[in-house]
Amino acid sequence: MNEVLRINNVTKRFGGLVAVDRFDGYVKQGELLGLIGPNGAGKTTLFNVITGMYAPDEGNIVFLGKDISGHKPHEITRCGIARTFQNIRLFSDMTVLENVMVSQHLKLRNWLWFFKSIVKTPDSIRMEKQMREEGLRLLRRVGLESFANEKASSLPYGLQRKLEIARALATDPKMLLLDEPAAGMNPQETSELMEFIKQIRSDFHLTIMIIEHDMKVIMGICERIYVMDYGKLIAEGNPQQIQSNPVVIKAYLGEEVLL
Amino acid sequence: MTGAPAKGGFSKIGGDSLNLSGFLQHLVNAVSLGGIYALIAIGYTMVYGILRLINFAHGDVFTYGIYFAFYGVVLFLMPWWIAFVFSIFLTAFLGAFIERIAYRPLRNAPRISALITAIGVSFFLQNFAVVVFGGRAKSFNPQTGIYPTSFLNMINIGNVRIPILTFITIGIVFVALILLMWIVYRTKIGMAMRAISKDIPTTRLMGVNADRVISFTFMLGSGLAAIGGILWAMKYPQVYPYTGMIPGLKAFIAAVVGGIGSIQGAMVGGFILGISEIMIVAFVPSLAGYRDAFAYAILLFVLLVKPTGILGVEVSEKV
Amino acid sequence: MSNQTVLKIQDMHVHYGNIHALKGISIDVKAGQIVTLIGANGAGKTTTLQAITNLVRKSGGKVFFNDYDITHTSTHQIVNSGIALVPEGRRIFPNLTVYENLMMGAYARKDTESIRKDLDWVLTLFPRLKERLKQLGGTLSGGEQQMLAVARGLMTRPKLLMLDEPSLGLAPLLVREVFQIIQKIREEGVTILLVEQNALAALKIADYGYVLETGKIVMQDTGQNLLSSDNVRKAYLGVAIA
Amino acid sequence: MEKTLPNNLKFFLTIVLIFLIGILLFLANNKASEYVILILNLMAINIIFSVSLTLINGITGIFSLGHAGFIAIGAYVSTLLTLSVSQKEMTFLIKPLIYPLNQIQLPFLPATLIAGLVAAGFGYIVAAPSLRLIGDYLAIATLGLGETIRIIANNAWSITNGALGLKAIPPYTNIYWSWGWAFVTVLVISSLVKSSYGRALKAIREDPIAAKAMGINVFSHQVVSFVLGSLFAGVGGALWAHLITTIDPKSFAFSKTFEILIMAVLGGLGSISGAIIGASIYTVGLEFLRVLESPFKIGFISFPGIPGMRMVVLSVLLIVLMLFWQRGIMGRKELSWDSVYALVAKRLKKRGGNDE
Amino acid sequence: MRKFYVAIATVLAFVVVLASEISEVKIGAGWEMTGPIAGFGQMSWDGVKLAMKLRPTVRIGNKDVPVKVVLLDNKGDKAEAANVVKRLIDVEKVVTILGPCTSSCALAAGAIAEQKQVPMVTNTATNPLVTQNRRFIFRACFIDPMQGELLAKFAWEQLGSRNVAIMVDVAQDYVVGLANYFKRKFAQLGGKFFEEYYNTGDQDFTAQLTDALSKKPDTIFLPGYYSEIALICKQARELGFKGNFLAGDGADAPELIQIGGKFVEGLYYTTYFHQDADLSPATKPFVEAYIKEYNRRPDAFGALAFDAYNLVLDAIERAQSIDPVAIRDALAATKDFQGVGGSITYPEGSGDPVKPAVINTVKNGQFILMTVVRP
Repeated sequence: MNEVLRINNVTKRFGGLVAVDRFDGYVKQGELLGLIGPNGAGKTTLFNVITGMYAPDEGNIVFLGKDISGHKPHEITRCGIARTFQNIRLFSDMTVLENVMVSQHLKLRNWLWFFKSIVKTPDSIRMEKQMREEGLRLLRRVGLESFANEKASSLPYGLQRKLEIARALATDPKMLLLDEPAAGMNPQETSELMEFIKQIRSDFHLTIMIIEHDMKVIMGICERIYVMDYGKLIAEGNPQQIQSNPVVIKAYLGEEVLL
Repeated sequence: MTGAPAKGGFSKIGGDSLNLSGFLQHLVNAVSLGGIYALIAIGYTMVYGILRLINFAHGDVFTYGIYFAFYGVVLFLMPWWIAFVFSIFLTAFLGAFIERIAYRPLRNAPRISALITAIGVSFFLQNFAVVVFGGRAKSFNPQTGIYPTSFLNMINIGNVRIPILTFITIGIVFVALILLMWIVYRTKIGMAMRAISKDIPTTRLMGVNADRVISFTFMLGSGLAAIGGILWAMKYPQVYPYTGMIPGLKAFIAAVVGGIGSIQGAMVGGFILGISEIMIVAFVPSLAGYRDAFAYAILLFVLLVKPTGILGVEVSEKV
Repeated sequence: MSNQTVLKIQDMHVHYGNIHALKGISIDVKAGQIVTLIGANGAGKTTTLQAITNLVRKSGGKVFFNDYDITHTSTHQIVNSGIALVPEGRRIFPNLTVYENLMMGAYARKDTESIRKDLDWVLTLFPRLKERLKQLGGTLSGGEQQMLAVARGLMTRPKLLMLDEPSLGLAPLLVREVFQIIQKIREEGVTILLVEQNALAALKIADYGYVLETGKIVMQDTGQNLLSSDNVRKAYLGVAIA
Repeated sequence: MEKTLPNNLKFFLTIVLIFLIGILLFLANNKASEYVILILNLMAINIIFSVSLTLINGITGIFSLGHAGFIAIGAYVSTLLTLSVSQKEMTFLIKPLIYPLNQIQLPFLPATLIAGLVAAGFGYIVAAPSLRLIGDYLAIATLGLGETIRIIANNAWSITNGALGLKAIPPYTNIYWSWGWAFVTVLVISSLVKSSYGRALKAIREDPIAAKAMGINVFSHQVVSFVLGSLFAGVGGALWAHLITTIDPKSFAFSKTFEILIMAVLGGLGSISGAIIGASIYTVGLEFLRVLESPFKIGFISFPGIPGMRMVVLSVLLIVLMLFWQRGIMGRKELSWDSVYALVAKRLKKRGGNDE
Repeated sequence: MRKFYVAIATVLAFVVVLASEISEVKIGAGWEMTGPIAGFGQMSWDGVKLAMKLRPTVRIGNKDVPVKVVLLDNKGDKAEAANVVKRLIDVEKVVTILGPCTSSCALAAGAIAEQKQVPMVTNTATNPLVTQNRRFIFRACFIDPMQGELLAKFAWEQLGSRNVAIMVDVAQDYVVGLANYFKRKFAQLGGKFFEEYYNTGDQDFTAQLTDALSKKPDTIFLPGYYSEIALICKQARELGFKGNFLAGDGADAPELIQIGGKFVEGLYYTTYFHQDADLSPATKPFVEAYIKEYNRRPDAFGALAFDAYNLVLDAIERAQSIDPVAIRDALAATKDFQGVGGSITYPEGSGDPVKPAVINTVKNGQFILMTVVRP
């Protein structure tokens, strides 16, 4: 399997704090990669560096053979990396369908479309129609179709999480970064989510990287796991290896071992 | 046609006005003006610090401080110093009253609603003053018995003639600022104010009646505005319904330049604005017309270099 | 220690706009006990504590504290009547010194003598804070901030101390310390309502526990019984089983 | 169950509505008094102002307080282009007008277009640095920039005639120009809002960070919104100048921005139909409230006219509105044929229900 | 059937006759009642109110028709001033308009009145442009070229000024104009002068004054309005200026002394009116009536507004009509109208009367008459 993403020695500092400390890693095509570690270990910061929210202070990130470090977030999204957020960031005053359609906006790469959509030329009307249809098709696939015209903020919590994922899928990504997708879900919702993640990976031919505290999710669906602590990569391996890794137990899983 | 407005350009720099006595004259003036700006700016900054609200009505509260002092003497025949103290307290209550009526119900409302309300309150105070006090300027002058004429006596320091009033102004400004710092940094309620500015719910969890502390903050800010207003009116002896607009706007800019939310910042901003305003016009008089634009130029410059103002704290949004 | 109920929550509801966040929960906290409320993120644990202290509006139900109805009492009066909440994420005042943070806790108290005594007490409980009294709260490390938050809560001299996720984001070593201190505080006669994500640690020290799921209490029992319950083990102690 | 009307019916209804408005305006233009025509003109211009501000503030979520500055640019640019050469010589008493401008005289339409484009250009220059700031700081910076434009107008004697302003501006603005432009403004902006770009702008308003992550170039979209808003502000300024026929920098003080903000918020910030309603109510209401300033009677008690009372009542109304109706008349909803139909259907159904 | 037509015709004729009967004369007034120069508007309105009390009707035919004055506030704003005139004419249907008192507003308002062919009489707008090329605009005061020359001559001859600092409020047409007329004459006389600039509403002039004083002027000429004049005088004295202050009619408001206090002592200014000046036979009764009504001394704005009101009523009586154009013609033909501010005669094709000016000074907190200058 070939590499999709390569993280080369990435460092990100905030003032004196080193949030990500010389992180080296890779993601393989079609892989489901877990990223775990204590709060404040730098997992989300690493996501933010990959998606261009922050520029790395050192090192670089290569996605499909292209150095994307320092690129703007929207450029990186256009390259094919989509993400969700730890604290849900939906466009809450817009409808579910609109949320998904916003993600298709990146298809209009040319400012000519701007004038076309004001004048409402036939091809802009066609484009709009196509976006709506694709948005509905996507909602149907993730089971949110019946909520298409509801306001995003009126959805129940679990469905908001799902919509966030659907919205990220609408950008037509090659790789998906999920930041604590199971946070706040009850055990049943969580197991549904696990199925859902596996499902979309095969349906959309995705490579997925996931941050999660719920070990059931991580151990249940991830093929490979990175463990971070204090910004550093401290361990790597499959779920079995990680659970028996003494370094990880000390830094992260520690408490549970007492049982 | 002789003498066009934009004459001379910068050639004036180092002209007649630039000598030591002239400089001192301007400096004293600038410090007293800057001090008044600082007093008003503190009101903006404290309210912003706590409620994240730009209290556009603050400049008008300042105007009412002058009116209260004026009517205290003229209508209620109080001795001037009683009238002034009376005005400071009355203005303080006006500030708290505005908060209670117009801002408290909107504490959880969209920010823009609160801002529009503040603008509405400002409009109301101005127009209410037009109706009740009349649109004509009232004189705030020792001749009409508002305060002792002896304040206007001159002190000669070398070649420089400075009215006693200017020293009184500077003195009162500093006393007020020190008193404020004492309240904010050395008293219990000051501690609660600082706590509230960071986190209202947690402050409530400390058993603090946050509404009362917020009211007190408005009172403090409005009281300082009244002091600033009275000093302003003694300097420029008149009051009309729009008196507070320009100084209010300048003080607001001062608060932002200094870093809105920071009391020291408001002081720094006030003095920077007052001093630069007087000095630039003094040494490059041909730019007098752009006087108000300096304030904005300083504002934009500071915001672009340090988006949260000189002493402002960086608030980075968490992703 | 009597077994009298200190805090009684009856059928409490909370709505956030259209979202029904708490769907009628009832909790009893008995004097001198450690009662814990566990559940997943977003289940409504924090909302429960905020609703008790009236930081969020209840849309139904009643709350009694020592038989007084505090359903509609304002936050600061609730605190002054003897309930302290140490909020999630510490929420210390970063612009105040450690000493001032502690004194904020004693804000509504007038008796300087007993305040001083309590200060001595919490400083012996958290000796690390003693060295940092003059430092600004914002400069403390995460663990120290958590200590400060608990200490500050104690300075209100509570009869009931409510802790919201005190172990969140702390290194395992510190987590253990925090839980030891919680037990120590209980020994001083303070009743404790503990909200925790770390269900394991919480249940171990708790006399009684409630399990909250999407705004509803789904299970309640003594700490020991919950700890050995299969359902709880499966849902909340996942890793240990895997 | 939501009922929607077929698209071609909606299109037909829109055409009919526009036609009806056209006839009404035609009648007003020929029959109504000049005063009524003035109010109608002001209404159209205020609609242009409030809709363009709604695009910037309400749809995109850029809290701009600099609208008056762009209106000023539009007013000055168009006036300098339409004033006759001899009138310019008479007006510029203190310093003569600089070279190319003092030789130019253009018809109204090109002058208006150029005014809009220049305002848009300034909008572009202003947007780039300001948009680096967020929230209140952006508001403050735009307020400062708007005021700076006014102060420059106050001092650039050889371009703007300084504080004396420009007089004897040809009164070109009439019902057709003002309503025509209002129509264009509403059409362009609502067409934009309904497109994918409009969704992107709203997404930016809701959450700029998420919008970035969805592949939207937040900065360039904000700039475009700001520039388009400035363009129409400039056009509106041109219309206003040729309606009032005398402008000076004081006319564009920041109370002008507030006035427009009030219209937009009154109607519901974020709603274009709201902006139209807000502007209409404000314009007519302000004139209507003049009643308060002339002597009037309630029952047996007669009140003397109090100058200034109008503004007191207006400000109280504004505060009360904000306290009890924070989202304005329309909120973020739009008035559409569907919503009108739904309303009518509900009424009919209700009546039908009663009959049974 | 014929009877029916006759009846209808009779009724119609009756209605027409009734309609042509004038039941009320409506005069509009647009003044600066609020805003930064509200003082002027309010003083003017006091003058009109007194005039209405003394002369509530106008005689048309054999009937005394009541006069109604509709006052609207223009807030001292140019756009509002134009708006107010439109409303007065279109909605209130007034036949003539009084006001505004500042040149800036009068220019904007006059443009509308001229276009609508309704006469407008301003009491105190002195800028020549106000009436230039306009048939329907009249004024009750002199114009700035005359005032400027008078001031220049007064400065040169009476005050012995040779180096004058002129403080120009660049936001006011009136001020810029008056300064220019002064400069023209003063230069002719051989005097030296220089200018400093400020804006209406400024409160701190120390910078401009420091610069001005460094050039050692013997007189400071203040063609602006009273608020700023008072502040400038105060700040100039505080900076050690010992020379003369000279001002135009913009200084003529009691606020000048109230605000300026001892600092405006000795200021000279030209204006239209002083109660002690024997300007016309109408002056004395007016002063007495005014003091009785308001318990204070009359001012120039009120006096000339009083004149404007009476001018219009006279014109209506002479025209015996309330048709605006007829009133305009009658106004234009005014000859030797005995106003309280002196006699008014409009020269052929001009709305600018030839009339006397007074020079006043401030002494012991009072406006004291220095001299009356007749044309």
